[in-house]
Amino acid sequence: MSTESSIDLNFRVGGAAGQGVQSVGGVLSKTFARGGYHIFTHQDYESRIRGGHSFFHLRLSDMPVYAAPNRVNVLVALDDRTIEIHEDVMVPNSVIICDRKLREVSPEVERVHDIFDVPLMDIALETGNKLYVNTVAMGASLGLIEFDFDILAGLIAEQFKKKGQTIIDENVKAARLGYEFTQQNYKGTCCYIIKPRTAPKTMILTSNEAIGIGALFAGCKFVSAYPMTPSTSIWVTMKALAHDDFVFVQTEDELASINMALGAAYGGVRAMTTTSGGGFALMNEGFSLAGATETPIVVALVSRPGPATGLPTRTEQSDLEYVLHAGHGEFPRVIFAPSCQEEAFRLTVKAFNMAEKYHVAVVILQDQHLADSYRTVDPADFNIDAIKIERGPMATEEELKTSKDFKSHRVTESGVSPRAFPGTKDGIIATAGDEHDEYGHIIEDAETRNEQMEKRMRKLDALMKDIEEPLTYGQEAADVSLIGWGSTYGAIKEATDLLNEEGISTNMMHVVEVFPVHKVVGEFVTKAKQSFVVENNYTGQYANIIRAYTGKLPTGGINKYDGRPFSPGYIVKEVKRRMGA
Amino acid sequence: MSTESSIDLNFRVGGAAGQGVQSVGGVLSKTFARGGYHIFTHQDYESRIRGGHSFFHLRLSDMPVYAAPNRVNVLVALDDRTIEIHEDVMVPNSVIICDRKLREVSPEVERVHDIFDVPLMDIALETGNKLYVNTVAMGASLGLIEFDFDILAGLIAEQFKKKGQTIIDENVKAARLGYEFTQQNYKGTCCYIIKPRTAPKTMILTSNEAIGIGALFAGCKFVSAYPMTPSTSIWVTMKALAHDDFVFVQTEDELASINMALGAAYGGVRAMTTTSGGGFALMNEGFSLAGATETPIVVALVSRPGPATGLPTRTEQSDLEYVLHAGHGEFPRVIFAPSCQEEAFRLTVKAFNMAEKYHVAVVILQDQHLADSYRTVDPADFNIDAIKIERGPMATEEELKTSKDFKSHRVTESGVSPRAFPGTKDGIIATAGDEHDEYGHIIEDAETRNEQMEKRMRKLDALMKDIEEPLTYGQEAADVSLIGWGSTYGAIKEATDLLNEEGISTNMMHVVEVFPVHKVVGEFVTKAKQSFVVENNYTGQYANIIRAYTGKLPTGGINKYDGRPFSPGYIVKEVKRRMGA
Amino acid sequence: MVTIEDYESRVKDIAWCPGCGNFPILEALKQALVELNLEPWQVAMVSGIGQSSKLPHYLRVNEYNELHGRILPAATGLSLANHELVVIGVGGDGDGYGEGGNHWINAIRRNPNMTYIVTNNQIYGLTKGQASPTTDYGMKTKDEPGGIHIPAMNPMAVAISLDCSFVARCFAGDLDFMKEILKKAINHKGFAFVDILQPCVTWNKVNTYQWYRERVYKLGDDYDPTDKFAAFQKAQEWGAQIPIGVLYLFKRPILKDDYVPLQRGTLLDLQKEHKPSQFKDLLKKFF
Amino acid sequence: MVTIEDYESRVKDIAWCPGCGNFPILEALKQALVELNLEPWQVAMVSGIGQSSKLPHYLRVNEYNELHGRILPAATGLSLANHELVVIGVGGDGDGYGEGGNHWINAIRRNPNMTYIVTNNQIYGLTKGQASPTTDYGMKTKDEPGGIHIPAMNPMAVAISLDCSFVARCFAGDLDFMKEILKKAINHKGFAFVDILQPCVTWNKVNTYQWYRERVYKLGDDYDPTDKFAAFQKAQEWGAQIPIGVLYLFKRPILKDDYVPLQRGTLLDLQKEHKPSQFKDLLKKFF
Ligand SMILES: Cc1ncc(C[n+]2csc(CCOP(=O)(O)OP(=O)(O)O)c2C)c(N)n1
Ligand SMILES: Cc1ncc(C[n+]2csc(CCOP(=O)(O)OP(=O)(O)O)c2C)c(N)n1
Ligand code: SF4
Ligand code: SF4
Ligand SMILES: [Mg+2]
Ligand SMILES: [Mg+2]
Repeated sequence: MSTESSIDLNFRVGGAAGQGVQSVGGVLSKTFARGGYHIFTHQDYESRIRGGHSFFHLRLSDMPVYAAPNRVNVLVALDDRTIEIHEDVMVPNSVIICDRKLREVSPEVERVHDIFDVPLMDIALETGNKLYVNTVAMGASLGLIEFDFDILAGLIAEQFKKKGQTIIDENVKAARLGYEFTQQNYKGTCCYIIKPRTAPKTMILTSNEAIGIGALFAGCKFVSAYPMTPSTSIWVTMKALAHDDFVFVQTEDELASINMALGAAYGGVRAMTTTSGGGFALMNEGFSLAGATETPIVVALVSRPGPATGLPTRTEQSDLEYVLHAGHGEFPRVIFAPSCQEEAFRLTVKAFNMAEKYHVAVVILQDQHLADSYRTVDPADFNIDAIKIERGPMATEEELKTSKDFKSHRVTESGVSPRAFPGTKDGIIATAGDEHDEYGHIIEDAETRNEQMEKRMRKLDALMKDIEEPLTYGQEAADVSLIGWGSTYGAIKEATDLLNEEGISTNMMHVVEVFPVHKVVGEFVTKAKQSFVVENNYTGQYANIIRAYTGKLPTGGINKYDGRPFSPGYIVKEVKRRMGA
Repeated sequence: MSTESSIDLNFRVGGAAGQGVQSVGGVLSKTFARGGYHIFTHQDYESRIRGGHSFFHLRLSDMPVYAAPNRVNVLVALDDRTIEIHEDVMVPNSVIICDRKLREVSPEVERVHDIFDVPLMDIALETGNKLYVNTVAMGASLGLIEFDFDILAGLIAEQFKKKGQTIIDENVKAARLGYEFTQQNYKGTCCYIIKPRTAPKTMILTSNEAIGIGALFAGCKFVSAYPMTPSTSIWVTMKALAHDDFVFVQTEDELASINMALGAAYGGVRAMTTTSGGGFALMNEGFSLAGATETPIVVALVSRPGPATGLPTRTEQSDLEYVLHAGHGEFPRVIFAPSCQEEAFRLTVKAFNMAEKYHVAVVILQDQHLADSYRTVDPADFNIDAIKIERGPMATEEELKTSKDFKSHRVTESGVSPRAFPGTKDGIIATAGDEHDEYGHIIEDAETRNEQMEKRMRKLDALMKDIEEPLTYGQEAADVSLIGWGSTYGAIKEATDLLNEEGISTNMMHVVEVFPVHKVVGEFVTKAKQSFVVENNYTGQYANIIRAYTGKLPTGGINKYDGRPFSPGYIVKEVKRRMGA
Repeated sequence: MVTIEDYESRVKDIAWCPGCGNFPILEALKQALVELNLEPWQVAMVSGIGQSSKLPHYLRVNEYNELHGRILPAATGLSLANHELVVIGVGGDGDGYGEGGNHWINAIRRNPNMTYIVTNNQIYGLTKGQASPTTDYGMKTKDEPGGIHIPAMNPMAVAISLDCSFVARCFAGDLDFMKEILKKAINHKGFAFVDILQPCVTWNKVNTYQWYRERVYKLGDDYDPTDKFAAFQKAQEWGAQIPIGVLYLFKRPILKDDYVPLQRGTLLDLQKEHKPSQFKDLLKKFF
Repeated sequence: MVTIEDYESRVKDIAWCPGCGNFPILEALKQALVELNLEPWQVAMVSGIGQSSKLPHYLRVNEYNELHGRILPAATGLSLANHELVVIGVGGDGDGYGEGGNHWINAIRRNPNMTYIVTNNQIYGLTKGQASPTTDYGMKTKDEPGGIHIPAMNPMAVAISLDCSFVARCFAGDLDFMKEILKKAINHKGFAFVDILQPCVTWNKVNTYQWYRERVYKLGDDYDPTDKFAAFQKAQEWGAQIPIGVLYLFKRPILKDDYVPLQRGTLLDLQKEHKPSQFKDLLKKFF
């Protein structure tokens, strides 16, 4: 975000898996959101249930924020490694909260940093349970900025509702003692007094949650999936919210996931499967079948770094070209890559409509970074009333009755054949993964093959008109043009602002409706003096796509493939390096 | 082939599946080959065991031939549909052989074509068995050009050796009666007298057979595969030739195929799997694992038209971009696409060497057209003595003994780590599909990730120097430049000759070592006045690759996706259309 | 009244070899559907890839022709999307016990309401005669002239060990019996698994019509298919004697009944009634 | 003499929860290998993805850490490439009976010479507590608070129905017994399948150490594991009484023995001796 904002505070909570890093971060986030502030969070965790090191980064601002910088004002150290790992991103006037009875602090750290010793454990034990350590930490953190304690108290009450009043009371007390301890004892320079403000109410959610909600509103009635980090929370969200309003099957493997969804979609219901790269690899054959049988389906692919199992809990944008070419043979598909929660919601709803209007597979390609990031959003951007359910052209009952058998694959100008569902009186609806005639029966001749192939591929032209222009931002004529897609939006936008502030005139184009490629993409590259494609991958996949599909050549790429997301600062630095600045 | 050749005869045998179309065509091919001629064949068949219509096209020439034109001099009709289906490609002075007692011939056909009635069935029954119909047809076909009958007799004797002398004698007699019947009764204009000539001996084989042989010579000791047309004949060939010299496992599915091969390769043996597009889709996750664990493996992917089951016995080049991007995450790979039998052999041997030198997966991408085509080849092109087995850098015993554990993924300049096999005394060889350190143990940190990622990707540069220049052919400065890859070589080469003869100056570039992309590819496009990429697919996949990887823009594409291969004439026509000629 | 003509397919060119055991299976299925008085539009078949997987093209029903080995996931999805459909899966032994093995054992466990017919010719027919998981030990195939050296799988025993709710075997050479078993299977509530011994006249020269005919015998009225151990023992018979009939019946919950929404109607109905506004309240949880 | 120190891994940070049932399994395996006097370099482990699939990283052996569910194909390939290796596969119940189910039933059929350990915690541990194929009917999980509505698979019964050559069950809470069973499994010629009841202290609050401890009992000396029907019956016990020990033993051909080339030495040896010229004659067939 730009420096115009007056408040830009970054909290980071570090600890071992199982220590409650996520719960401290999550509750603080919600507290700030209810207090009228904007937040953006980033979660970094390992592929294990206990131990190791994970952290929760929480950015707090009075302006909407879309990315996490790599700097920290308040570090909460729940384990021994937190300080050592994060001390080099502490900014001036920052503070490290830790319980010195639990953690040793080296003299060097002591010399450089403001260590604020909070007796987390003592307070926890005093209030009744050593497990309350986290609650004390929440209170202590909040006390540092003198935020309204009642909001936190209210949240704690909600959270422990099922556990009874005693537990609630003890937790509130633990938090309060932490809060008061800070107020009374903190003497350092990291003091911001941030009062709750009356701002329009915001929702706070992750992008995976946004996809889950989007799917429910879009009328997705069937999800078949196999657990795979970082995709699982999509259906976990859906089940938690609407267990009795759709059917979920946890399958034996991902081959089953996609084919079960295809069976359901053929049956006439909106179906989705969710997975990550490795699971998608197993779905490829079924993905190709969706193409051949023209079965509408949505695949939510939440990426992590590959190859193979790679870094299973981390982030990467390395499955884009894979999705574009996945499945043997050639058939149209649509790829959306959300840039933020609102877009994840919008694109998910649109995905179901596109799938059914054009009888294609639509992939929502997201990556762990965004999937797990909480952000505050304006509820107006989840405009339920505006949602249209578009199921595409349907055959009339009359047609079904008068035609002996139904032409599921009728050759039409748009390539889209009117649809009917099996079980409709008098309708015989057939399709096959073998090349088929209009009735869905297997053929061998070249003419019918060409007809069906061309019909299918024509849909790409037809659906092109539903593809929205990419977003452009910044000055018309700039020295540097940044191009991005998907989850990098926030970091690139903030980098664009920072570069402009530093006198390097910069603009950007960001693509979320990634494939088919909108013509504005090529035009933007043509107009740009120097264009850099910013991607969380090694090979520059979107740059490849630009060259292949527009014939235009971006100047270069800014790539990162260490499993961690871009920070705005990283992009700024890389642009400057390329500019020789 | 060019018109310089004095002999260019095209036979076509048509019939239902199970009628022996392939055996008639095959025996005739071998007869001509032994008689000193060059042949090229194309097989067209349906996905069924009995019935339907299939045909075997046999081109006979005194010059090497690499493609089948869509014209016929001698049509042998074994079923009712043959004439109706093929009559429009009969050239002047051609003949249709059929038994009028078995097939009705319409008056229109009669009016236009030279129908030569051969009492195939009567002769068969006379010699002892109605099954001999095919043998009679072989004889009759041969009689038409007065070819040396003894060669055919010899072949029959070889073929029926196991069945005993009576069967041999009866078959030879049936063939002879067919031969003599033609000589005595044929009065039409389709008479070429072709005498066997003493030419250097040639081998005759399909490209799938060439891959199978190549794998055996390369020392492939382990094949795990699942049957899938048109790939199955690779391992069927290997088993028939060397059953006791390697291990073959028919797996339960393709997931098992690739992972079993990976296990064997990790164990230190050269391993391969074979499949077609749909099976490869199922192998994608394992393919990615090969990338992560740097396990050398060869995948022979014999394509057929997709999507899904598509046209399972036909041809298409539609899996190229899929193979290029297959598997989640990013990792290097090599793609070879043979242009002919000799290249299939050479590239297969090279594939095993490349896989082991660079610890990558190498895909031999071939399509049904070439896979099933018999052609005569010069045995000198299968130069066994020249084959080098290159297994890449190996760890010394000393290293294993002195280091406690082995660095399977040691970071080196080339990216290739010296290799060791499990079971070597004192060696502990570990690897993981999770991101790992040099020892193959799971890591989570960014630095090691970057090191290993960069190490793996560096191998692409290292192996680039082993990639051979594409073949270029024709005049330096031409008006038209044709670009092709893989199985289309013969058709494009012949089209190039024909275009030049017709006064359209044409040259061509043909790529078999397809990925990584050789720098000559971009240079060729730059130099070309007008370049057309000729591909058996819809979307122009190699053209996409050229744009993405060289930034150069070919003028256009000549594409075909009806499941049938290019004929030279088709390419000529399409080029002329684009030239406004 | 439904007649056999109602089931007449528009596809006239049947791609099976003359004499193939799939013909009587097709016939038996048609007759079973007619006798159950089911309209073609009420029936939806899901098939895989292989010779028998072409079967649904040869009768007039709704059809989703899947990939090789993926019949059961799609059929399960379909049966949940519209549980009023009569869902029948059909595919080969290679398709079901080879490529699709994992779906088979897991579909049995889930118990969707459908019939699953495996046309077990003990061979890979369409791909020209390779061994399948049920190929008898020692059988010589084209590419294993020395004989297959891996013992055959026993699908009956495996299905019983998984507590499959309906396990039956028929023989393609006995049309009437097949028809009766198929009727029972279709009427069964839950996953009805029917393995049909199907002669492949082209590739399997051992397990011929005659071979089977000499061996199969019908389970008598005294046979109790609800006795698991008896069924398991019966399932071991393969050789001189091969039992046909319903080997095992086991009462267990049906998949659809586990789902609250499906108690209100079909999922397709629910889909048709869907209004985004119905979920409006759910956003509250994110404030 | 091999000692336990020889098996000390360079990996010190073990990513399991304190108290996880995987710790005693790791310990038992190490002890078994030491007692069998096997050198670390003679042993090769193949694991999948899941908590227990990290196990090979925590002892010092050769290791191929596969994808989720693909242990058995790779282990089979490895055991054929070098049949002198002691090949041990290890993975979770989700890995083996879920994602890898098809490989499991087919590996049993092939009978490669290896040990396959399933650490059966009746849950998906690493992905945070979803139901696995062995999750007990009715168990409440995080995302199914109403309880799992699909009956659990019975891996013992299935393996017996497939004539698995060695079928055993142990309990992670009984280290010595586990060690003894593992030694038998490793010594067994053929596919030795060992399902280990492994408490997951984080996600499975039903099948705890205590739950198992109250129920498991050792098969006595009078138990005859070669009696298939008795074994099948024994395999049904799950509830008040859970038998542990070797449930079933069946003599059947070992995969490797089917291969002519492997009678001459390991495939790796053959590989090392390979000379292209040895195949020269084979070109003759193409003239
Ligand atoms: C993924 C995949 N692998 C392989 C094939 C090739 N294939 C088609 S049918 C078939 C086996 C047929 O055997 P079976 O299922 O027993 O059916 P049958 O032809 O004997 O009726 C195979 C392997 C395929 N279509 N898809
Ligand atoms: C193809 C694929 N699908 C899903 C996953 C995600 N995943 C990792 S471990 C696991 C399940 C773990 O359960 P289990 O095998 O029982 O092992 P446990 O952790 O309980 O020991 C899953 C689903 C994956 N890695 N790969
Ligand atoms: S090959 Fe066998 S199964 Fe296939 S159609 Fe012919 S007889 Fe039937
Ligand atoms: S989650 Fe369960 S299985 Fe995984 S390490 Fe923890 S206790 Fe063990
Ligand atoms: Mg079969
Ligand atoms: Mg588990």
